[in-house]
Amino acid sequence: MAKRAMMEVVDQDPVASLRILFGRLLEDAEIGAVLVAQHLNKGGVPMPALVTDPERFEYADPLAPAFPINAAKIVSRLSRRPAGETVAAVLRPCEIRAFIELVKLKQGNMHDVLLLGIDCPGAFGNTDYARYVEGNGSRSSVDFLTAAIRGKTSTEDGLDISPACKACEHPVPENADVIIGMLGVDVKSSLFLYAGTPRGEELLSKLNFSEIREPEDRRSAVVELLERRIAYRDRMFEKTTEATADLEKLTAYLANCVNCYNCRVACPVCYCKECVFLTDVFDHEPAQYLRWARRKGILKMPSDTIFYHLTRLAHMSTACVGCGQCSNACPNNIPVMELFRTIAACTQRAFGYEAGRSADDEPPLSAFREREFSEVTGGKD
Amino acid sequence: MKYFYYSGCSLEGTAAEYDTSTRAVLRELGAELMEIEDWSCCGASAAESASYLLSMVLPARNIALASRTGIEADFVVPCSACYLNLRRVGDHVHRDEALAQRINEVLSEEGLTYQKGLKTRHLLDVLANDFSCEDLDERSRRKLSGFKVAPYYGCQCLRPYRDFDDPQQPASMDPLIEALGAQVHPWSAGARCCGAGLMTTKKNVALRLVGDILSAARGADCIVTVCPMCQMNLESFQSKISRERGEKLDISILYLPQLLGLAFGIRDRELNLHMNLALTEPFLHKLRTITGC
Amino acid sequence: MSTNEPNTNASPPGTRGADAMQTLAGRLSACMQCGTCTGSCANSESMDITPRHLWRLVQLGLKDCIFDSATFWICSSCYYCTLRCPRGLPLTDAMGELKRIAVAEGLFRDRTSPLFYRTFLDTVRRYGRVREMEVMARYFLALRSPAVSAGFTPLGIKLLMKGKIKPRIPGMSGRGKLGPIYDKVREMEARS
Amino acid sequence: MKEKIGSALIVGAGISGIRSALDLAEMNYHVILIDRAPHIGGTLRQLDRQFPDDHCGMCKMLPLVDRDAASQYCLRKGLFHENIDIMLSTDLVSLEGEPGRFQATLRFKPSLVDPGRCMGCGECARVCPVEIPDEFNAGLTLRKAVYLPVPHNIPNHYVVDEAACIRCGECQKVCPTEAIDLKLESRRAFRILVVDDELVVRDSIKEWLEDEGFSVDMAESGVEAVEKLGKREYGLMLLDVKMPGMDGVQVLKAARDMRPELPVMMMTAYATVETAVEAIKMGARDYLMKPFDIEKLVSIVVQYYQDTESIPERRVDVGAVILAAGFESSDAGLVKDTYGYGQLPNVVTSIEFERLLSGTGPSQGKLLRPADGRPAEKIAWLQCVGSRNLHLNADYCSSICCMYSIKEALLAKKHNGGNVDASIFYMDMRTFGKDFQRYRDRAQQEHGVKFIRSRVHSVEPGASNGSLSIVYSDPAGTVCQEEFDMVVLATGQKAPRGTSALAEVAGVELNPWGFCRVSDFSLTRTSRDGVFVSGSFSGLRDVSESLIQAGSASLCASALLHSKGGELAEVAHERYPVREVSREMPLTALAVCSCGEILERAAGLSGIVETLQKAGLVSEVFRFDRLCTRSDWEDLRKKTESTRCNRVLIGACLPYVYGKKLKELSRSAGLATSLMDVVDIRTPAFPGLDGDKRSVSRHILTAIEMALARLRGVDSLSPVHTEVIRKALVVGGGIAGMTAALAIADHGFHVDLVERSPQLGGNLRTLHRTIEGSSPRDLLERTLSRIEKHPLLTVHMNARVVHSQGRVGRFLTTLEKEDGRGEAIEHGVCILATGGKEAAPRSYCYGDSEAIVTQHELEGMFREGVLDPSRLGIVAMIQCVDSREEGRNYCSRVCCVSALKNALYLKERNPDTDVYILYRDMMTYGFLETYYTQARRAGVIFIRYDLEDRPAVEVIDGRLKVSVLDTVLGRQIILEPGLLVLSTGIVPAEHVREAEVFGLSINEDGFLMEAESKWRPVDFMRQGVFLCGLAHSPRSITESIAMAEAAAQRALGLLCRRELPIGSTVAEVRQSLCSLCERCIAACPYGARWRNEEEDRIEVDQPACQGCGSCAAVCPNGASVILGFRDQQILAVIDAALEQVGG
Repeated sequence: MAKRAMMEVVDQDPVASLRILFGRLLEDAEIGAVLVAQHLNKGGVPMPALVTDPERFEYADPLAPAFPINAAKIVSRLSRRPAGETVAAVLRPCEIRAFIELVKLKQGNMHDVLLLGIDCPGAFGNTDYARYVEGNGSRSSVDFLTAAIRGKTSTEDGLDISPACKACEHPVPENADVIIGMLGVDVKSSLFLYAGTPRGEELLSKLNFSEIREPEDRRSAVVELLERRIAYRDRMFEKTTEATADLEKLTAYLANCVNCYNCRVACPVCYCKECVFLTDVFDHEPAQYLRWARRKGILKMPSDTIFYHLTRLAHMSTACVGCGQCSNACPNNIPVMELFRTIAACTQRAFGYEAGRSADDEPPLSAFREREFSEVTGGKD
Repeated sequence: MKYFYYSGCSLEGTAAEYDTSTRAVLRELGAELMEIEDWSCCGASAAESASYLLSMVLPARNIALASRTGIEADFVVPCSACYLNLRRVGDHVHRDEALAQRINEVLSEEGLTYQKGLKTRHLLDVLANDFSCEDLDERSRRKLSGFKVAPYYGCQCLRPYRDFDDPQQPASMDPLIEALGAQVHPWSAGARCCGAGLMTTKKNVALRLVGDILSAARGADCIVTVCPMCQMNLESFQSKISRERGEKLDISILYLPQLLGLAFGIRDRELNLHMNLALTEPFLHKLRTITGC
Repeated sequence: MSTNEPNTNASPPGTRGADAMQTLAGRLSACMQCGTCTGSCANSESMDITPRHLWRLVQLGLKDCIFDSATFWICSSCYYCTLRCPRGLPLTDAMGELKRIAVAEGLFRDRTSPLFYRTFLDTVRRYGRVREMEVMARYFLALRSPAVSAGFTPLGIKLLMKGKIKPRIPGMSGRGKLGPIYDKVREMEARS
Repeated sequence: MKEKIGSALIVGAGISGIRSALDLAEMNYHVILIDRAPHIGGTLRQLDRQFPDDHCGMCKMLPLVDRDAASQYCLRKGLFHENIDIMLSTDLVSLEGEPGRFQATLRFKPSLVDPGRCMGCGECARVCPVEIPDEFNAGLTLRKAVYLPVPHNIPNHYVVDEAACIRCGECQKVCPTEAIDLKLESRRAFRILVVDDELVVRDSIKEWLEDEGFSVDMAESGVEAVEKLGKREYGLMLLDVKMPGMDGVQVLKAARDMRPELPVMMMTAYATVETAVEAIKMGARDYLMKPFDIEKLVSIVVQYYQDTESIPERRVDVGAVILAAGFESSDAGLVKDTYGYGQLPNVVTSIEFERLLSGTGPSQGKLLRPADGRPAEKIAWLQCVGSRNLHLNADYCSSICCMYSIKEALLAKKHNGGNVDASIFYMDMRTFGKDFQRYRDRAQQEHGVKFIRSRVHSVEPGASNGSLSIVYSDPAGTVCQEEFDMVVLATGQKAPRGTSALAEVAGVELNPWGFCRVSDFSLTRTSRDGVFVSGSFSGLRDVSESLIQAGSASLCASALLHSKGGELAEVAHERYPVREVSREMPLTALAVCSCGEILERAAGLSGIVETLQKAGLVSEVFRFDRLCTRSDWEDLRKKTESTRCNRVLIGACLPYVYGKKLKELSRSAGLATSLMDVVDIRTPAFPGLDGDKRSVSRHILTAIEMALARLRGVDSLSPVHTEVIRKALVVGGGIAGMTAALAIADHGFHVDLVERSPQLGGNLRTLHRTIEGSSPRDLLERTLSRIEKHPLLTVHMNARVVHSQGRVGRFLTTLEKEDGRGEAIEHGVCILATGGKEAAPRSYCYGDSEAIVTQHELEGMFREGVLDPSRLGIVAMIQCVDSREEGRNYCSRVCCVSALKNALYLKERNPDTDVYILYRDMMTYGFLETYYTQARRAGVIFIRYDLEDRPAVEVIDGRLKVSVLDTVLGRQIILEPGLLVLSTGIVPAEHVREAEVFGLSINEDGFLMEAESKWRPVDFMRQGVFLCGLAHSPRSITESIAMAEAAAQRALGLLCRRELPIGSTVAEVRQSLCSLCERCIAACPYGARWRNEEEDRIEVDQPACQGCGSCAAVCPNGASVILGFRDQQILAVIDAALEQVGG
């Protein structure tokens, strides 16, 4: 049994090497299908695709600095009920963490999914990725990767990974079954694979990898990256807190919102079948709008914007994994991710909870504790 | 009011001033005291260690002597130890019928018969309950205003029999002291033990107890007592204790009737204050300003 | 029952005949060793074993240990323990009982107290009343300990000067009048 | 109104009384609940937190079925139930008649404040010049002479403390509703004769009493007194015992002849107390000790005055009576001399300490020393104050003090930055209840509470200012001195004042300690048929034990009512026709009460009403001057009968008062109660709130608008009812199971009783006799013969439950019989009485010698007569074998008593047998303490051992040697007993299977876990399933029986209904929104939700749902909805609160 393994990289191309690995999963490891990002039109954004034919990994590119969708929702759809076969899903850490949240909400199941997590150096926003690829067709995923794992994510033409990635303190998918490690590794010669669970261990054995020790530089590379990201994150928290300090500021912060609800659609953990904001609850009487308007003399339309965001914060901030898809999806560039992460940091701390950490943690509010929030109750429980 | 008066041995000897002052004060209050012909020692604490029966017979003999007179009156006993011994006979006989027979078998040697019925009372009980504060007030020729008096009860007039006062927080002396115009020293040592007979047999033990009491009395002008044993223990070793403790603990110790007598204006021939072993100069000075001599 | 010191002559209550110790144990059997007596006792610091310990020994019938101790001699009969015992046990009387047993059976190490009591009672027998001077003199004589009597000398002098000690014989008519009573008591106690 | 079949009287409205009342009310009996105090709640009104969770939770007692019949708010604040009439300040003065047909006379002590008029505005208290210590805060704070007895009550009326009142009349002047009448004339008419030979005494008493408004005559001698008695009528005579000439006793004799009804109060000095006591036997009412405490004297005189006033009496017919008169804390003053209570302000009683910790207490929950307000950082608890004390006729244990002291110590530790040092001085730590031992261990090991085994004899002032010094002797005999900031006296129980009078009235016997005596094998049957006892009136007990006993009492009462009434009161749930309005536009009728002129003046009420009408928010308006009067109410009733509106909102004062009235209105108007509401418009206009007319008016307008918004959005659909299968299943055929089965069957319902073994009886078969001397065998035979004969009982022997489905009211359970055959049983409720048994010893050489036996085995030997007690020599018993230490860390509660019982039996048979009991803490709680005393007196020798030095047992050549360290002597004691008896305790039966079948939890010791240890001791979280007996925790036969009765009572509360009504506030699932995340299932504290796998949806068990709203809070999808609290409705209410029409 192997817990840690080194995979040789062929032709100095880790992407190509991974494609071979995915093929072997289907052939040698009793995996029914592999879910992995693929370029469907050449040069376009890679999208998750479910592959069952070992020959069809030719455009698979899980290392591309693109993140058009958080695939947690897709994995949940694949695992809500038993499918009869195991699916291996190649995911970024934030996707895995979001999936774990969904599992807790009974929206998915870990049994029939094998999670392959990749070390994540970050990704561009949708528009930036398009510019990155278009600007210079020769730029490959491998070029970005080799620079990024050395700490350089920005390009000479001023592109950089998204703020969500810059503030992400989970670049390593510790809770995957198998982790594909690149930090602290020379990715042009080898990739470091290690098992996070007994199932992962089993898989590595099936693939006949042999046990090695952890690459020497890995730990320090991770620590260094984390330091940078946490510093960025804390600056972001500070800035956002200031920018949303009162209701007036918050209103200004969200002023550009058009109630398109894209952020909610893009959010991997927003799992309601039907959003309450689409129901009759917000179907107000015309006279009601006028009464509201009269109270302050002015009423933003469409109304209920702040209420919408606050409701989402109330419902989902404890499950927020900070993937940044909300900001990615916003047509008006509202820093939604910054707001969510800032609030989520508070709410998750309040419950001693970390979204996506483990499927065994009980989500806040579902466990009734008699003593909590003594700072709110004034110590009287 | 008539009482059988049982003075006990101490009042014939070392506590003569207690005897004379008691007689004088009760006379002033209009009480008549009847002597018990041929009375004998109550046995003190010694009889108990020799023989239970003897410890019952000795006090019972005195009660038998009194009941022989056919007069019905209460016993008044100034000495707490005597009081307890006499009081106990009635209690034990009450609980054990056979005991009365055994006692009488012994007493028949002298032709005496012990009978239940006569009530044994401590002098303090009589002073506090048979006379009203108005009586005391009326008889007081001068007020002892300005005097702070620490009432010391000791043990055996309070315990184990709760005849007239609370056994741990006694207060029966308070109205008497106040009726004389004096002030009660607030302390909690009034019912503590002075060491009693241990002063003879285990002196160091007793000295510690006395020291604590004297120390608690600081701020008072005098301590009043209602028992010769307490009086002796409190007054006799003040300088020794002061030396050992390194603090000045001398204080005047008076018998309660002596204090009453001072207010009543009873002459010193009967109060015999000169017999007290502990009378401090400041106390005497204060006394002179009141009596005017 | 035995202790790990095999020399004890104690036997468990209930197996012996009418014995004073056993009667006493019976009177104290309701004791639950709460320790109120010890806490209340003005003299417990001067005792070699505490009252609570003493009553436990009585319950268990460990007579040797009891009379090895001077605890009951140090009792000054203030009756606090009796008053406060939550079980209402006659503890002060029990101290007296122990003194009595000690005297009767000669079970004492320190003879000062028994001697004093004996001297006292002799005086009573002789005169009917107590002559303090004589009690003291005879007591110190019997004690043969000049150190102790010296401790009392200043007091004696003080008392003399105050006229409190008189050579007068106490006023009972007829010397030794209580003799028959003493004898009768002794006779009756020997009988039972 | 429904017809009430059968009615019960409950005396005492503490928690036991409330529990019994609710039990009977839930079965639809009519209940009259009286209390002599002006409030309900008894002692618990002062206690914020209970062990073991250090919380309150009293509301968990509120009905779970037919919730709408009762109030739904904090039970410490008040209680309302449509079947309960609560009468406060009321005494039972006579009880005549037969069981099932009693005539009770109740006397109501009128207050000078008319509760019908008082709205609790507090103006009177504001002007009252008197300040005296407040009983609610145990005297630690001050209150006025006109005051609220419990500050947090709902509704809350002021009362006048007549003893403290100086009759200045200020309150009467300012009362806006003219609710106060001080009745000064009637006081003046009360004439008192004071007889004393001492002028000073006469004069001062006269002065004090005249100050109180009474008329006083004086007599200086007995002769003069008699003369005066002949001439004039007196209300009271105060009489000195000792007077020259004709003394007090002689005067009393004369007075008894002349005026037998005249109350006489003796006055005495300490010395003549005996005479005074004699005088009481001759007819004097009481005596007062000189020197007088003025306050006490006055309050007693006022008491007499109130008694003789013309007091309204009411005669009621009741079928059964439950006495729940509670207890009284032992008077700490009795021990003031040693513990300094009353003199040293930092010495407090446990109740005072509870108040100190309370947020509504004197320091708002900060732990400060009463003397100087400095933080109390070092606190000592002294146990057994007033208990286990023969001097106070208290040869009993008060049962709860050990636990509450630990609780208080733990609570204290949370204060003052966690810097509190807590020491508990005790003799035996009596942790005999379920999980108590662990609670103690946690306190000691995790929280550092110090436990010192020593009884402290006195508390004295310490060296520094305000500190207290304690001298105690430690177990080793060393006398220690320690200083504390505060000392808490764990005061025990005492029979409440007036107990003997109540017992006389009710015709019940008292036990030697003045508590109610109960019959053999019952905690609740008194010496008078039809009169039952509940709660601490028969001895102090903690909350859960009180509730169990209360359940047992109500079961007994209900059995009696049932047997007399022929049929169990049946809830024909009110099904009066109501209008179907769900398709109508919401139209609201508003009824406003202007409280005379006040609201018009203070807020311009008509303006408010106009505004609302203009805005179209109300369709019809009814105005009233005083809606609290019967005539105005009738008027409203008539108006609502003919209104076209489909909502009614009442604007008035005291909305809580309207619960019952709204039902009445609902019936006559044909509108569902949920379509009606009451809003408080009176409070904003209370004097002293300093609002100007504009702001008062705005307050009222907002309040009405919010209520209107809520009413508009109300769901008018009536919920579905579930039909009940009116049969019970009882699992376990021991005494608990048999008792429960019989209790239910006696009420006319069929019961299936399932027993695993081939015979009924359980542990009863192995017991010889109880410590009280009764025979378990007789009990068994009696019970078996009743079971055999009962037509409604089916017994399934050699059977086990293997499967169960369904929910409250409708279960289908499968039994597996001996031969493997299955049988399905339908039932509406289930009681688990799966029992327990004596644990098999694992230590002390058990099995190595025939002379080592367990207590049970010893009893067996007695029963078989195979043991000759005359030849035993020495018998040793070891307590706590394998228990009260990890592995089995609980007290089995019965072993100490068994040991005492067997030891006493041995001593009785042969006094020469030496019996040694080796123990850790003697758990002789309650009146069992007296057997401990008896055993000590009988010469049983008790040797305490510590876990670190446990006894050693050896078997050498067949002979036993037991060595143990005597902790007092500090030396080893060696015994060579002929018989060694091990007290091994009780272990639960193997009931994992049963727990699984019914979806129940098991605690770490294997006992079944109740819904809530304190407030729902016989319920499970799973509704409709109950537990009793050893399956819950170790207990005695009698306690098991009581618990079985309590469980049967809970089950009958369901069975007595044909269908289960559902509360108007209940959860629903909007399936179209539900994402099936199941967070609501985890969040539901009542287990009322489950996932229907077949239809893939979340279901709500509506009869079990309590409408708490946890599911709605946790559901992010908005799919969980609480009826009456829909999103839209709440948003509309919020809007109404924030904006105003025209504002």
